[in-house]
Amino acid sequence: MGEVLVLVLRSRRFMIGAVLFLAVLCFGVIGPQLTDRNPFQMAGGLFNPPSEKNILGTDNLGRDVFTQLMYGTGTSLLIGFVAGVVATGIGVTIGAVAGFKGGFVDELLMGITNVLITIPAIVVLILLSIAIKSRSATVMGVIIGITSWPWTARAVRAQTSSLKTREHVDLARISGYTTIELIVKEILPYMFSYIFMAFILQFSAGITNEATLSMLGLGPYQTVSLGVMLHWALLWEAVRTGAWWAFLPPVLFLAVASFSLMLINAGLDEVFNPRLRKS
Amino acid sequence: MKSKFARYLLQKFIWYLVAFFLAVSLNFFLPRLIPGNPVKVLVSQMATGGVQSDALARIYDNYMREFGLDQPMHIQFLRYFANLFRGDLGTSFMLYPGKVSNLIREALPWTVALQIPTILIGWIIGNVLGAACAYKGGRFDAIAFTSALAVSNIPYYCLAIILLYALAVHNPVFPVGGGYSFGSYPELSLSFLLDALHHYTLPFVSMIVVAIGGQAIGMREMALYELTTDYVHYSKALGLSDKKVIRYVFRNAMLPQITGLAISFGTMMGGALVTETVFSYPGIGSLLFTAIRQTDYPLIQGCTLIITVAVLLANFLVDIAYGFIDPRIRAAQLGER
Amino acid sequence: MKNLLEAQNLKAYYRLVGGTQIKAVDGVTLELRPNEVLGIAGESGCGKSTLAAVVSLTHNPPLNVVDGQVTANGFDLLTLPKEEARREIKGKYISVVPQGAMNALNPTTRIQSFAIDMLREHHPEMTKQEAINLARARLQELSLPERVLTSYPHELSGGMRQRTVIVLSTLLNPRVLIADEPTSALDVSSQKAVIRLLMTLLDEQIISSIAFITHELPLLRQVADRIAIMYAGKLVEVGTMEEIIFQPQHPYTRALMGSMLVPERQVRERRVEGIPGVPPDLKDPPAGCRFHPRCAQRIDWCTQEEPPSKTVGDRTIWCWLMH
Amino acid sequence: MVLANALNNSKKQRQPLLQVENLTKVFGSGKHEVVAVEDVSFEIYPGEIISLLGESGSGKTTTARMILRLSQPTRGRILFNGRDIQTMKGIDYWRQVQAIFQDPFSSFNSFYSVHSFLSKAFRLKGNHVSKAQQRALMEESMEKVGLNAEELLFKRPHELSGGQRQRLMIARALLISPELLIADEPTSMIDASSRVGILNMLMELSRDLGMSIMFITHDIGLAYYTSDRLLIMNKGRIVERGPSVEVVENPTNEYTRRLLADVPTLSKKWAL
Repeated sequence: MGEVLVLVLRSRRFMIGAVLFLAVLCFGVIGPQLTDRNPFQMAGGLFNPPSEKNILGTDNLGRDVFTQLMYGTGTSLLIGFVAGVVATGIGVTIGAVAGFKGGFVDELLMGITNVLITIPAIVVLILLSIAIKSRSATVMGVIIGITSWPWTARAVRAQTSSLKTREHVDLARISGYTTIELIVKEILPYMFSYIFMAFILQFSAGITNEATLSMLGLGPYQTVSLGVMLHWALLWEAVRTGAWWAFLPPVLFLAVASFSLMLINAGLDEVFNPRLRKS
Repeated sequence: MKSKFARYLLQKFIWYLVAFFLAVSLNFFLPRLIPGNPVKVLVSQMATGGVQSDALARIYDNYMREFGLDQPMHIQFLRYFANLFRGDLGTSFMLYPGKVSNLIREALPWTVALQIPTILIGWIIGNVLGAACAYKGGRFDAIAFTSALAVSNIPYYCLAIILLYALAVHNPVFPVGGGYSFGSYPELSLSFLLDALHHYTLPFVSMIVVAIGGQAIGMREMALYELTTDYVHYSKALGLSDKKVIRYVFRNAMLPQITGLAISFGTMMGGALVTETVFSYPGIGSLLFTAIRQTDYPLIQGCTLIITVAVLLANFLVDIAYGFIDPRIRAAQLGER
Repeated sequence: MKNLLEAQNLKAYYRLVGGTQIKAVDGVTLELRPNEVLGIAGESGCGKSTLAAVVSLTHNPPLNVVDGQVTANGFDLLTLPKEEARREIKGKYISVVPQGAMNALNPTTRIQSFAIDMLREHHPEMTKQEAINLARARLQELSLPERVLTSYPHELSGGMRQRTVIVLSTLLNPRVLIADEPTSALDVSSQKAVIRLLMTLLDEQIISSIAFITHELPLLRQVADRIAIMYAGKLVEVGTMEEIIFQPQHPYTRALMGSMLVPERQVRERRVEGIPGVPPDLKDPPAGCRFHPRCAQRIDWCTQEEPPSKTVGDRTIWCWLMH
Repeated sequence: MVLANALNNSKKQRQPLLQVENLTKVFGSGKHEVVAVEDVSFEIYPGEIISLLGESGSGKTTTARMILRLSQPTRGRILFNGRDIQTMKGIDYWRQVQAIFQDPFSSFNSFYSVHSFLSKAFRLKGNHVSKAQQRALMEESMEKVGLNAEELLFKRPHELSGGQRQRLMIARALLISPELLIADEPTSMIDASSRVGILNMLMELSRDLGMSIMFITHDIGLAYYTSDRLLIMNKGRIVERGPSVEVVENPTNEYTRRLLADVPTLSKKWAL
């Protein structure tokens, strides 16, 4: 494990990604604790450009953009995180059970998974969001999570069904291990790196999915997120009126948050799949 | 062999039919989870908009009939299906009594014209770039791969917003939005086409850059894998030139990428819809955006349905193409092995 | 007649991350003579496959040749420019049957399109039809079914795929064929068919000599004219098949022969013994004779200095007991 | 080999340890149906070493997996000491029937040390073995297979050679000391020089502990060297059976004859 850590820390992609992500994380989590401003409070005129009073100006209702950005980043990260946990959790569970059990259980679970893969997730997301009226950030994270697990499930299933033929699994079975023990102790450890990477990807996808939904007007209720900020900017024509401070910061933070997670993932991939590392 | 392939086709067809049925069911049931009577909610909204009360009553009756909310659920569902096959997607709330199918028919060509070329061209360029990364390695790979990672993971609309601001608002090189200039009318004339193309450029560029990045990453990984396979070593050992070997590698790495093409249709959709709204492009995305803002359920459902159908159709076609192209896949799918 | 292929004091090391080296082949001098099957045998990790890779110019980093010479057909192979080696040597003078030839064929093309590519690469003037005709004639000559040409690799059985690879490798009548464990994944009946094919290629003079790398000495008893035994990156004994199989002299060769399990009376009537211990770590091989830690007959010299070679007739031995 | 003869003579009077009756295994269904094992019957007597010999795809591994209860027979039954094994509790059965697998690399979970690999065996003993006793037993069994416990007990699998791993597998079996050991190609991935040592060790264990061993192998040399009796399997059926010497020296079945003719030996050279 130590060697792996050294390799990970040596990866430039991973380190840059980690530093960027930590910066965004601090901004969104610690930032709101340090300010006494409220993201919904009037703090100046409409679409005021950046000034000393409002570092990033104000939005269409005169609210402070910088404060919104801090709160919004926090909310977006929370939604992404919840979505990542939910999607990875469901995906790993379904994939591991299908791959391990095989036979009818496998065919049933994979049938469902494959159908869900072909139906575009955004459609289900839109329909679900419409159906669930008051969506808190956490609920949104869950909604996003339960629509994005199928790819993880499919990959975990493939790996499980190949790992389960390894002889140490048979050996554990004839040592009296139960099915759950076999999956948890003999199979999942081999997928740990993969599962972690899948989580990172789902985390990133969760952030961008939130933004997509929010921009369409299906964002979290009574909270500000990066997507919600962009929705307002879109609705009130911030771009066309040239109020760059109202849309560039959330765009930038959205991009940096998802890109940094991607870098982390690419760095881990180099370490765990050394085939990709060219000698 | 022939009949086996036919069976494969049939199998796939049935498979997609099931997916379609499921999607339609989701489309039907999910909005019905909303507590209360949506028609009542809607009509009360219209009331605050100042519509006459006897007109409201008529509208209310019409919707109750159309939705069949007085009927039991399974009858509603059957009726929904029956209407669907007649091409009747119901009546829009916000543009009453406009038919949803007509609204979609107007918007669809714009979306198709924007998305199909983006996906296909992005796919081709992305694959070439990805293969080049894998083969060349070194500095070229490091730079190209990292850039691809960067662009492919910012959502489409982020780039769209930046481009819109930079090239339409700040430096007005391109129009700020719409599918064509205000005042002109869709027709088959050169001036209109040029005008449409002018409006087309920014949305197209903002999407294709991201599409290229995504495909390049997938292709690079596949090609790197292929480069380490036994047949590459063997071919080289027998003195085949790099040019020939690369052709094998590229071809084989390309095959899984066809699935990548199918995936793009589904995953691109969300981002592409928002891109349309950023540019006020008169496609399905903008229509959906407005529909959601107006809580126009029939229209929302119409949009989500057409998106689903489009994605399923694209996936189906790709699946068939794949079965034709790769003998390994065909063999595996036919259970020959 | 001149030797077809010669390795002189060849050293090939794997360079690992961090700078350590695995001395996989460490000073091997060996020649392949015309019209012979040379068996190269030893246990896993002894360097036999590395040797095969280097002399067939199929080695890739992190494996590097650090010293020595390989000569063939008047060329110094290790200094020959890559492009020239590709045109003049590979597939044409030296050809290979790879280890695990099961996956050696491009899974998505028919066999004939590879045959065409291979032939036209070396004979650009040849038309596709001529190439196919040539390949078909060769299959007939070797009594293999013609349908192979229009098949995809996955449509052939393991044994047939292996024989197909051998036919493709020898389409250009190379003088030297280097076969690295060509039968290790096959059932015994397929193995025999592969051996029969190789012998036919020799009889028909399609190829002149084979270097046959394997860990199975009973198999070399069937096919080899001479056998070279490797241990821990070095040769320990080279001689004719009869000498090595029936009168092995090096303690390692003797122990190895003694541990062979064949279905014959003598195996059941005595207790067969293995060799205690394990082969050395080639990152840091032992001083002196590399076999000394496991050798029952070692003398003081063995632990200190490398044994020089001693040649009597066709047999060469690297062992202090012979001096 | 006196022992083998003695065994053969006394077989008639002794109860078989394991009886396999009309065992059949079918994979898939409909058109994709594959009969991997078809109507296989045989028995193993206490203290006996037999080999189930066949080429890849002959059904030998499937048979072994059914005996180990890693796979359900489609038809037929397996009796252990006269009892249908399906009616026994898994733990009770596996305490008496154990296995050594082919691949010394994939037999080890690379996340756990040698110590935790061996301690798994104690599950089958119930929970009455104290930690200190466990440790002592592990050391003892490692010593028996020629491994240094001091040095190896807390190593990870990737620090061990293939031969060491296979010896550990035997040490594990010793801890359980089953009445029947199924050895599925136990040496096929091990070099010749270590192979014989491991086989000799297994044969000694059988002799000293009265443990029956069934080798599952494609290696006729191995089967001939180790076994009292051979069962030759081809395409899911047992085509020939009998004492090793008889089968190898006077094969009666056409398939066995061809198989023996195709195996390279030292004394005869093939006519090609």
